[in-house]
Amino acid sequence: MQRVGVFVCWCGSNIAGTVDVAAVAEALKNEPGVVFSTDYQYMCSQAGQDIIKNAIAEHNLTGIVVCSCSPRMHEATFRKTAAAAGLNPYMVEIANIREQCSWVHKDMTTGTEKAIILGKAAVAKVNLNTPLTPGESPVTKRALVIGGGIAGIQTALDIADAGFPVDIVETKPTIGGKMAQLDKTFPTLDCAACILTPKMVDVAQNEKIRIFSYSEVEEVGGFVGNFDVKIKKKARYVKEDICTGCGACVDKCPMKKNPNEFNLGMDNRPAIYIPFAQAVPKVATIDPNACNMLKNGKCGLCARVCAAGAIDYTQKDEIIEEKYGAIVVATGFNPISMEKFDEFAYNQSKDVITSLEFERLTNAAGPTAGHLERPSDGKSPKTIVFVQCVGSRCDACSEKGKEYCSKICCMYTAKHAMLTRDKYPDTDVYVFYIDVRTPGKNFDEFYRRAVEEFGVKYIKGMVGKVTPEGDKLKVQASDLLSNKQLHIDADLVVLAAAIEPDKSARPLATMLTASMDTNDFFTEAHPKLRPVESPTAGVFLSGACQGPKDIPETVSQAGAAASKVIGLLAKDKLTGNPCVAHSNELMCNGCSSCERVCPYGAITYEDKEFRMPNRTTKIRRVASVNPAVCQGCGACTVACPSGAMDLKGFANSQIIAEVDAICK
Amino acid sequence: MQKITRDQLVEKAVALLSDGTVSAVLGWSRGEFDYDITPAVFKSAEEVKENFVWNDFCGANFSKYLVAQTGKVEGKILVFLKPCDTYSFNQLLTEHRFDREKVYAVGIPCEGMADIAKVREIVGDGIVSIEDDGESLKVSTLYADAPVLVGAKDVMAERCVNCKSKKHVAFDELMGEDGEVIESARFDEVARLEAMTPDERFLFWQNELSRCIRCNACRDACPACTCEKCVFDNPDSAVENKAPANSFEEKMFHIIRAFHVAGRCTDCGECSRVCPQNIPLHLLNRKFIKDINEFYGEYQAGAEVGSRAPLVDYTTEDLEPGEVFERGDQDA
Amino acid sequence: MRKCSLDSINKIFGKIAETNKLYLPVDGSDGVAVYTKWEEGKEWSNALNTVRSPKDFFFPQVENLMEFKTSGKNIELTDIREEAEDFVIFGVRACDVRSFDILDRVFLTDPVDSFYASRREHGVIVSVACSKPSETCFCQTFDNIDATNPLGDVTAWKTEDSVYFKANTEKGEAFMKKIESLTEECDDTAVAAEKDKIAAIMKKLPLKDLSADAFGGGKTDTFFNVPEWDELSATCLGCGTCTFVCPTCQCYDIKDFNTGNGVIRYRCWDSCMYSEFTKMAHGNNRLSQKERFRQRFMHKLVYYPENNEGIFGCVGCGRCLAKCPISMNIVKVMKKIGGKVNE
Amino acid sequence: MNKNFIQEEILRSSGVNPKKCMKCGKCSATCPAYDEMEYHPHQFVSMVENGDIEPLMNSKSLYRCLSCFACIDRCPRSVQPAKLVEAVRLAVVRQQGKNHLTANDIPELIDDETPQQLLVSAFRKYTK
Amino acid sequence: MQVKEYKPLIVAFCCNWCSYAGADLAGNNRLNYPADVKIIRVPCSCRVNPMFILRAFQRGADGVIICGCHPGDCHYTSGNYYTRRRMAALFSMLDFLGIEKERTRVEWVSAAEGAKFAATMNEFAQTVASLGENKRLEDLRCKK
Repeated sequence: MQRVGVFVCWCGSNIAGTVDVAAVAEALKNEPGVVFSTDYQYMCSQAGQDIIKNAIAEHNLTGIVVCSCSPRMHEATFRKTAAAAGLNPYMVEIANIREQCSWVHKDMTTGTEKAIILGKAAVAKVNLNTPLTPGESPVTKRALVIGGGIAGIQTALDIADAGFPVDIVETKPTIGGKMAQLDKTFPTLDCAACILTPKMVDVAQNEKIRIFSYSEVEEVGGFVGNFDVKIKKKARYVKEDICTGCGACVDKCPMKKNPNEFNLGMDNRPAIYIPFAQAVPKVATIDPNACNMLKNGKCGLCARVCAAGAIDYTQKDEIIEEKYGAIVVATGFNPISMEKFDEFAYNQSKDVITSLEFERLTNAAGPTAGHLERPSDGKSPKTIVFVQCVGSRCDACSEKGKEYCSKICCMYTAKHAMLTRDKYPDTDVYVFYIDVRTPGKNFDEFYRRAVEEFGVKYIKGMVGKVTPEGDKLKVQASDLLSNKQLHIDADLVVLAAAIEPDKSARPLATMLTASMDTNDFFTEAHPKLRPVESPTAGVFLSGACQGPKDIPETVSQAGAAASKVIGLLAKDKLTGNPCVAHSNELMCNGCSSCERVCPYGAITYEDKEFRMPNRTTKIRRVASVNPAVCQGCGACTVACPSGAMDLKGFANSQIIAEVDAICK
Repeated sequence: MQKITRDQLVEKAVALLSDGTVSAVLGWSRGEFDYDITPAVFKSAEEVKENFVWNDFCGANFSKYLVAQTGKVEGKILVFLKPCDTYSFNQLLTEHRFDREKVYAVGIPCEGMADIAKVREIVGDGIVSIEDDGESLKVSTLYADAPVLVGAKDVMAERCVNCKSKKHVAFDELMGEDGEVIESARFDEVARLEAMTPDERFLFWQNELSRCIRCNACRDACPACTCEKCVFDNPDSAVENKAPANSFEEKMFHIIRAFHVAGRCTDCGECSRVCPQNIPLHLLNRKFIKDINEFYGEYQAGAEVGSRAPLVDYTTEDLEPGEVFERGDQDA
Repeated sequence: MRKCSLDSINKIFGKIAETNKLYLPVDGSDGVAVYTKWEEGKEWSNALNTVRSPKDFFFPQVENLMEFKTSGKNIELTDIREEAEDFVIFGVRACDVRSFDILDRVFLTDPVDSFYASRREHGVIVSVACSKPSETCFCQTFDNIDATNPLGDVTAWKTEDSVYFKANTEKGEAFMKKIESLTEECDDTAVAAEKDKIAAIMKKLPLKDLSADAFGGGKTDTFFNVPEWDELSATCLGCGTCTFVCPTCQCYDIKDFNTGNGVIRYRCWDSCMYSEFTKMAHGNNRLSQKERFRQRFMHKLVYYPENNEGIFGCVGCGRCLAKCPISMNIVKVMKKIGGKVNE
Repeated sequence: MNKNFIQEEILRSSGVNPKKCMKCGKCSATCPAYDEMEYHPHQFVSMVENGDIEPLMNSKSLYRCLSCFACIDRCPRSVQPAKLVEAVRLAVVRQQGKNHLTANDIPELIDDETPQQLLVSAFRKYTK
Repeated sequence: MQVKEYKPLIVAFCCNWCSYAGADLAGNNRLNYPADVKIIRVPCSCRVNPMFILRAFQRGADGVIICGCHPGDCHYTSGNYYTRRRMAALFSMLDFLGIEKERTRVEWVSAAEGAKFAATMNEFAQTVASLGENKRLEDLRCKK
């Protein structure tokens, strides 16, 4: 029989407000096995934990039940507390009387009744708990970073700095990501290229870092410390190690009219191309959909002009298999499609553009060499309307936009408006805003400068519709503060499009078995306390794949993710989750049902000799579980007809005890 | 009713025993009457010659015995398998329940077995002898002056009337001709129950299952129930009991048992044959088979060795548990 | 001796049912006779016997013994015994009547099983002679079972058109009193004729020559280690059918059921064929199916007579012959190891 | 009639939750009848939310809304201002006790300023 | 005498990764659902053995709901696919025995779907309440 201690947490008034905690503690005193029961304001506080530790020593407890918040919140905390007091951490059970009780029920009687039942269920379970010891597995000391934007670059550099090898996988021909497309960065207005490209060079030159550009992750197997990853290196038809990036092929290529992705299709590039001057690796890539040689076997001009002989039309996709100890996801973001926003006439007029397009239009390396020209006729716009929150902050059921605030638009719009007024003072610049959100160091000052020093006209209100008429864009908008409807003849309309996670994130999440929210942003293991870890062990998050972020935030998160990876790779061995399946060999039939449902291949069979009646023996085939590979889902336990397979920590008997306690 | 004769089988068994191919024979042994046949392990040609029997009451499926007997017998064991038995044989091999190398399987044709209860219904009690003249059974009783002739088809067991296959899916040697898989009407009764209202179905099963005495004959005869330790015998399983204490336990036993063999049951019908209380237990298994066929595509357990049972398999497009009933509603 | 016409038998049932619960074999939906509580519309089955024996009424498969509740260190016991009501079991065959004698020797000797005793006290057994015994019948093998003249509180004979009654005990007399107005006094000519008719059939039964003489008390060593047990038990499935349909099997297990609001202590039939039978702290004492199989037959044929003045623990009802999934049964065992058939 | 009661009735009959409004003004920006209206669509939303309903009911511009539903289509928060306008109109009608209309009643109600749309929707509503 | 209002007892098995987190989120957002819904945490919906479901009914539950990650989102990649097959088969069998099909349900609730969790529980509780007490899979011994 266990000696169980029960600790009921008030969580201030979070629990105590709707649950009579003293009554819960009192009621649970009479449960079988319970020898001690108490309540306290904050069990998770040091003082609360001390109460638990003292009770364990004083009452010689063999198991504890904490009635508190969700186990997803503080189970780990209380397990540590128990361990510190010499109790096996798996002798702790949590009754979730906050999220699943006090917070959802308003009435004290109801809340208290339910809390008592949940407490009884936890006591019933802990009575059947057994001490568990985690198994150990080795760690492959190499990290994989998926995505080569600023997030991936920074993470890789930081990990490499600590001495661990890192591979970066980037789908584009070059690393650099969105930041490489930007002109200036807020709030300091330094040139994006000037601060990013040196980092890209660092990556290229770092001996610990390998870049797999133009590559994708194909398959992920294994588990924390021991991931097996297949990376597909797409054929670029140029030998990466030989190409010098001289650009002769790019100049000579006759197939020049292909939309230039780097400039968002606002100009063209040849079939063989280097995305931009500072690309890393600075290697040409042939677009197989545009190259006449690859499509029709005619041309071959680039091969002829290549002094290094780097062109290889026969190149094939290559699969690279590598083992990693940790994986960092840095797949970044994209602006959402403006297709559905008919009211802004994005599809009707070339002069309605997104902010990222505006960024390229003002970039010295962009399609207009940095001159602000209207895409339609190349004229200088005299009146520019910026529209904020296009597709951000929409209703949850909106088909057009996203529910969240995209976070970076307020600041880049202020930047665009300010820079326009700075370079072209005779331009009228209107910014329609709902709220201006500037929580960041020097952010609000930046926005105020745009208004006060640069004379940007900020109007509280929204654009209702944009109608192209002649060479003008008729903008109809509301000015809420003066309670007027405005009609502006604009030359250029710039839409601050919401941002969304890259489309590659969802399939990747499936491969990684990492969870995502409904917007396809990766979920953190804990929104506050573990913001750079995914709930899947060994998978870390860096940058906008986790949520909208600006550059400083991305870089700091990248560093944080790197430090978590370093912490993991620095270990020689990992202790696993001890809540794994195990087979009772005496009952096992060896029927293979469990093996067939195991997603991890954790179950193998062996022939074992068993003693039978009357000093005879029999050899039978029985299952055995590899605890390092088993993740503890329990699929096998139900597949097993004899009940030989059970799950530690969630045993049949434990769950049944909970059912019984709840259904009393 | 049977096309192959006892003498042919005895000859085969004696030959295989004599040339050392096998050291034991799993066969049917003569009883007190013509119908009470006991499965037996024959160790010598003499025993076979004396006691081996083959007639219309040799229904027992020997596959399950191989699990225990292959471990006990030195050398190979000869087993005679009717077509339906071969499915169980394969299913047990799929589940690695016996060593194929230790078995010499002889497939024998089967024209369907008789059900003594059906015979009794026609001729009454006091059966002293039954002779098979091919088309009909000649039954003598204590109370009739002359033997009564009953048509073989009229007394055929339900599972044989709805025979799913005359084809042997496993054997080392085949005696007689092999048959074909049959399009049987075996799901008709399930469909009839499905068409009832839930209340009617509840009453139907309440009436049937209330007769259960938990003798475990269904489980112990079932070739899919070969667990080293059945959950219903395991005091730690929380469902163990030696008697159905009430109607809940009656239902639970049969639901769990059917669920445990779902996707593995070959529909051999042993459960219903052995039930002393005549509960149509095979209907529960057939319900699972019918559902699985409809939800996930046709699947016959034991048709081949190594196939993946539907409940340990999946596709990403499977129907949702809730859709099971939408489908049913459309049917109705 | 009194009689009534077969047509008016339902009136007699109605009369008894006024004051007592009356159980008798009635054909079920599947055509098989089951002891059923009589009510208007239920007809007495013509079947020879039921699958489940009338033992169930005195020793039910599941029986709650008591309830208890614990709170902290306190335990609170509740006696949940229901005082048995008076009831009548009608239509019991000679073999099954004998089974009560066998059960009585177990349950009514010290310490008396008060649950069983109470039911025995309240139950009236009306036996009926077997006009049409089956080929599986072998009650003649055992002394003092007379299918022509069964025991019980009242004996009945059913002929083509009438039912005859004779009281054997005080309870029987009371029963006769109750139905007096519906029956008429008669002599025993018809009954004697019926007895002769049955006796003639009994002589034709295929198992008429089966003898139990080789068995009995003191024969443990003779039979315990005979090699035939291996062969006989080789294909035993280990199910409990034989024990559960047997009118004399009396083993039970006592179990606790935690309802969540207390514990119900109940007993339920157990079977010596089960692997968990009489499992003890050290494990099971009969590990192989052969041992379990042997136990059952040794108990019926040797152990029981040894402790009960030579009375065998089998009544020859033939239920196990009919119901064993592999048709292995006590007759086959007796013939195999008992040596010769009685000449 | 009690102010809160009217507010509740309007919210219930329109099914609109004005609390969802983030006060961006896109409804007013998109409204073709904006200049005709005394109270603009975004004001409708905020005034109903504040229980400030009498001025709306008394406003002549109540019938200037064309029920074109542009505001409903464009609102990023799915607030549906036009449904509120419709609900306020209904509240006015209710207060006047006029809850039934036959086709014969219509001609005399028509004046040049009444939008067609209103007539159609009124007819649909009061002839059930 | 006042008649005690009938409140169905509902056992909800929630997978640790999605649905349990969804339930937590419902709590975070203070979304109400009946207190008669009691949650049991399991690592994955595929941990739910049919025996647990029957056990709950035996012990007095009126409805049992199993919540897991959406198909394709299982933390263990395929656990919920097995759940889907097992429960489809089991529920169909319960229905075959005449047990009200509305008493059992499988619902996919992600960690982000706190609102769906609460709505599902409200709706399920209502459905089960409208069926009344579980009579067809009850164990009278447990109903005192």
